[in-house]
Amino acid sequence: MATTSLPERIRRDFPVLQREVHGKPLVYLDSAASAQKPLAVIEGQREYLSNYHANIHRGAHHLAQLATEAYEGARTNLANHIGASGTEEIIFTSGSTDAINLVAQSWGRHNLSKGDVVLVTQMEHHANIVPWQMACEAHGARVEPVNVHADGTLDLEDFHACLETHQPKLVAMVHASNTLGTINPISDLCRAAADAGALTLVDGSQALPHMSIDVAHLGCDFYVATAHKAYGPTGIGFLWGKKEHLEAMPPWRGGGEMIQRVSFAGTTYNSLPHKFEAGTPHISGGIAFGIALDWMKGIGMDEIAAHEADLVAHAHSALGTVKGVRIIGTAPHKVGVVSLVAKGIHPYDMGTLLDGQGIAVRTGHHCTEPLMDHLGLESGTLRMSFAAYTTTREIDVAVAGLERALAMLR
Amino acid sequence: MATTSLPERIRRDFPVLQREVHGKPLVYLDSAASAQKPLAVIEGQREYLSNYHANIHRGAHHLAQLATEAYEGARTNLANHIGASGTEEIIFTSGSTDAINLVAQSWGRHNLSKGDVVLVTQMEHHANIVPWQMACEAHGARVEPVNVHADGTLDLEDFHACLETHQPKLVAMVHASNTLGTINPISDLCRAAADAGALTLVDGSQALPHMSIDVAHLGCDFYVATAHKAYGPTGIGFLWGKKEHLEAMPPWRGGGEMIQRVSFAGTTYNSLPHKFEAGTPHISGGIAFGIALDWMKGIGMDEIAAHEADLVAHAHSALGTVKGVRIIGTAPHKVGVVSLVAKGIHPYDMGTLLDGQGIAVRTGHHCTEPLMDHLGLESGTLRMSFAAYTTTREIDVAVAGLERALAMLR
Amino acid sequence: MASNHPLIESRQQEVIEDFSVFDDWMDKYEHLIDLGKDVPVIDDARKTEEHLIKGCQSRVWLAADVADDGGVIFTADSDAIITKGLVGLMVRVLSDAPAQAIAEANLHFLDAIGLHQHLSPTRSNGLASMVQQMRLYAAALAARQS
Amino acid sequence: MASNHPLIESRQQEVIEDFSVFDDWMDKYEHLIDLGKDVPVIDDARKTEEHLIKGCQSRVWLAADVADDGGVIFTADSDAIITKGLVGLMVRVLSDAPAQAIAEANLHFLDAIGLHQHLSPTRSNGLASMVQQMRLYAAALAARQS
Ligand SMILES: Cc1ncc(COP(=O)(O)O)c(C=O)c1O
Ligand SMILES: Cc1ncc(COP(=O)(O)O)c(C=O)c1O
Repeated sequence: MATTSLPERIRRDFPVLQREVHGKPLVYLDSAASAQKPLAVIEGQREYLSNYHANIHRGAHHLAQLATEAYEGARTNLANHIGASGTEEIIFTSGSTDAINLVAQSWGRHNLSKGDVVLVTQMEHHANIVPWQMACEAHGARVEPVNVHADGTLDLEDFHACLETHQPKLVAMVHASNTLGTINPISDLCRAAADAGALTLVDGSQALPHMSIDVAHLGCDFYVATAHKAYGPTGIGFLWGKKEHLEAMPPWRGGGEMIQRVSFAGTTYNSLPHKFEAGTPHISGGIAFGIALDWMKGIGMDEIAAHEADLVAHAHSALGTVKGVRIIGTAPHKVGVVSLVAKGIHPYDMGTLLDGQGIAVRTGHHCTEPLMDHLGLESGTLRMSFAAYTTTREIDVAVAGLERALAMLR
Repeated sequence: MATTSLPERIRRDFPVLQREVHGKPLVYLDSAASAQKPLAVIEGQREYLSNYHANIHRGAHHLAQLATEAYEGARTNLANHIGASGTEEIIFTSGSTDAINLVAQSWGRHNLSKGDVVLVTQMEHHANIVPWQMACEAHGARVEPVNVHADGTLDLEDFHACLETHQPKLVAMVHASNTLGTINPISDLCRAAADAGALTLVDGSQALPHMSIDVAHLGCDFYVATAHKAYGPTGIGFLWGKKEHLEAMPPWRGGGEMIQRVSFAGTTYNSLPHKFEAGTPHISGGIAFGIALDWMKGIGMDEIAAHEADLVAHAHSALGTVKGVRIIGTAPHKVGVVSLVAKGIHPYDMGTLLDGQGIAVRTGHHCTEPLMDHLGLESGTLRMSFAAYTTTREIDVAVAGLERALAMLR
Repeated sequence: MASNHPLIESRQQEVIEDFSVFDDWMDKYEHLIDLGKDVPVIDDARKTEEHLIKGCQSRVWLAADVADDGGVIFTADSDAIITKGLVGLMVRVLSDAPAQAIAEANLHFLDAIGLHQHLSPTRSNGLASMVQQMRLYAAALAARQS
Repeated sequence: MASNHPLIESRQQEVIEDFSVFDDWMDKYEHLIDLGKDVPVIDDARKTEEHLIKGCQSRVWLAADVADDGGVIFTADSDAIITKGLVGLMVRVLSDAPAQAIAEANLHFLDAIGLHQHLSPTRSNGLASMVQQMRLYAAALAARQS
């Protein structure tokens, strides 16, 4: 353990954290919506655009070689980071949403038919519900949700019952909930799903920034995440899939790069991962994503996870002293997410009054409306979310700010 | 007319143009594959990531407001740039390829059925062929190509004959060919297509960087382009569509942002443009795309077009003196693209030997294999492509380099 | 949008003056909260889907009626206090003015008091939607009157 | 990959020495073009799909046979001269070595002569594919021998 705290060591890497909002120092507690970017990522992207930008893969010239090496290097980096068996299992997408849609539409086409079930949980993000609803509607299948307990943990009994009752073709579930913070016991769930003959897709959007990930150990069939929540750029994410599944799936988007040969008589498709990567990719995004992974690795995922666990504990206890406030989501294992409501007060009002004090939080349903409905929170919650750069002092400032807000609103 | 040439005025805006490759000053003649980025774009993206990055639309806090304003400001900018009737007609996508797939899959679902025809031209990029092949295959429809003359112009007689014979549901055609440079007479073609009852989709990937575009004047139903060829970042592009069509089309990707209300009982979708924009968008890309449009506007599209016409004329005449070289694509109206072949010499060899001299060109089929087949150019061409920053001197250097390469290869 | 109706213009000047004493956002919000308390509240019976404004994170109901003197009377409510304050602010500026004047009003005061950022096309707060809805109501009433 | 078979190692040293005199890419390419002229050419009859290497912008055909002494004999051709030079370079280094040694060869010379960038996973040139195909042929031949 270093003697200086993690945020002390890294905060200067984040230019935005030096700024003020409404005349107050910015307190950024909205990292689950999108994390801020370290200089290495910002400068890496700039360096690319300033020095070796070119379209990749088919170019024979030097810049195209450099750009291709950097982009494909990021793929290798990512494959190693999540324990993929090879780079052909990594499909770059424009984010988690795009990745889930890819599976829902491509895998769904040959694997979902009338009466089939896709099992999800009640704590899924819309990105892991709506694509399945759309795919199921197209094929006469249906989506069924697994119950979530009032404390924000998954109802394991119901999970097993649902596997039994519905015999789902696929189980789509979140690794860590963006609203509750809950970390689900993914390897157990995947084992049970596999035993019941179902494939599994894990939405790792909130896990990638917070913990080390090993898809082999998790035992899932598909894993998706998005770079912008993990200190990387916007517009890029990935789908990891077991090679056998990806091989069997038809392409989803057509165009350049994903073909082997095009003619009006018939077109043949490229091998993995290119089959699923039509068109010019987000080259600078891929390269900067790789840099973000290096940045996280430089700190160590375990240290990040430990730091965030401390922050969550600190927030839980500080908020415990605020009258009328109730924390939503108190699972024993959480990522750096703390949702709360205050009796009789609209979360939007609290969020606005925190913003007036320079404190950025998110309010509303956090793209988890079914969860909010299930928990009876029709106005949603106020969510504070943390990252490696978040300090306990910031949480204290936010809690004090919240008390001031509540005083004004009561 | 300014007394200094356009490139003299702007080249210092492009950091990469100051670099060397293999010890020679870089001569970048691959702008049709991807244009280099001016400082304004690079710095604008950096400024965003350093100072006001946040996830957009649903955030109530200050950074989210700033980011939303900037991103939506880019949409307004783009709507104005291409003469859209409103911002709801602008759908941000990850590029042209993504945009064409959106139309092929979403519009195709309700509008293509057994026996229907989608008409394309023989000069289309794979991005404007393969998505239609895939959609047609799914619905029992078929893709038919319009003939292209040996000089690289579209066979207008065949175009009209095809409208008559095939009664296509939609005509998908390139505004300017990335391989031949040919600028198609889009407004005439759209009028004829409309008279024949067909919708039109125009692939403006190579037009956006080179000329002013007015979708109302063109008279098309859909228009797509990609930012990275127009001095903008990678990972972003757009679909413009007439509101009535976009309204009628079902969503394609499901997830956050594109919904109005999600529940397991049923989900309703958001209004335009959000209905088609699921998930966190490429925020920094959108903002930087807007800056790229401003940068082009600052120069003036007419000045860029005039400069490139000069470059093409210069290249045609300089190459005319090189023994054994044949220019592929000699349409009277061209964007800054010059393809060539040399008798008995593989384009890849020429490209490699140009690269050895620091000259970046592209060789191969340029994602237009059907065109290459049609023209009997099985090894493709060597393509030099120009942008606002390209100088006639660079073309001279490339032509001299080509002569040296040919001497070594013969 | 040419010059404003005198009533709307003078109300805007009043609001600008009121807000000019605040140099802190928290004070502005405090003032908005107070404004919310004075909103003429919409009848509970009218809190229906029809009167709900789309595009707000909180729920806002708004109705418009014509008084005997031809001025428009807005009534409103919201389940969020600051949103109610925002709607209260708009009601304060626009109520009682003739429909046509409301439809065409140049609401420069939002800029002056620093609330223009709340007009950005974000979907989190409903100020832009409120303003649009008030104009739509007014335009509809104006059309009916002419 | 431990130490190389002596034949492969000495050939690599030769190539490194040859290339060490060139400080310009154009000279390297000139040399590659010459190397292409010495490639033992594959029989026209074997220029089939089966012997075509995937992933090259130009077409490359490659075949591997075993000589009486057990060494592997590669024959090749390409419709592009520089690609033929690249394949010629590989043939020069690997031909005549035992199959197992080829399959396991550590081709450090590519780095030393600056061609490692041609090994990047781009699909424009086929060096990476050639190397892979030569290893696969060798591995298959080795398996057949044992
Ligand atoms: C004419 C044309 N259409 C479509 C595309 C595809 O654009 P993107 O790869 O950015 O999706 C390109 C560029 O490669 C092009 O030149
Ligand atoms: C759990 C979860 N899944 C999916 C997503 C969607 O990610 P993106 O919007 O980057 O596609 C998010 C973030 O919004 C998330 O938190």
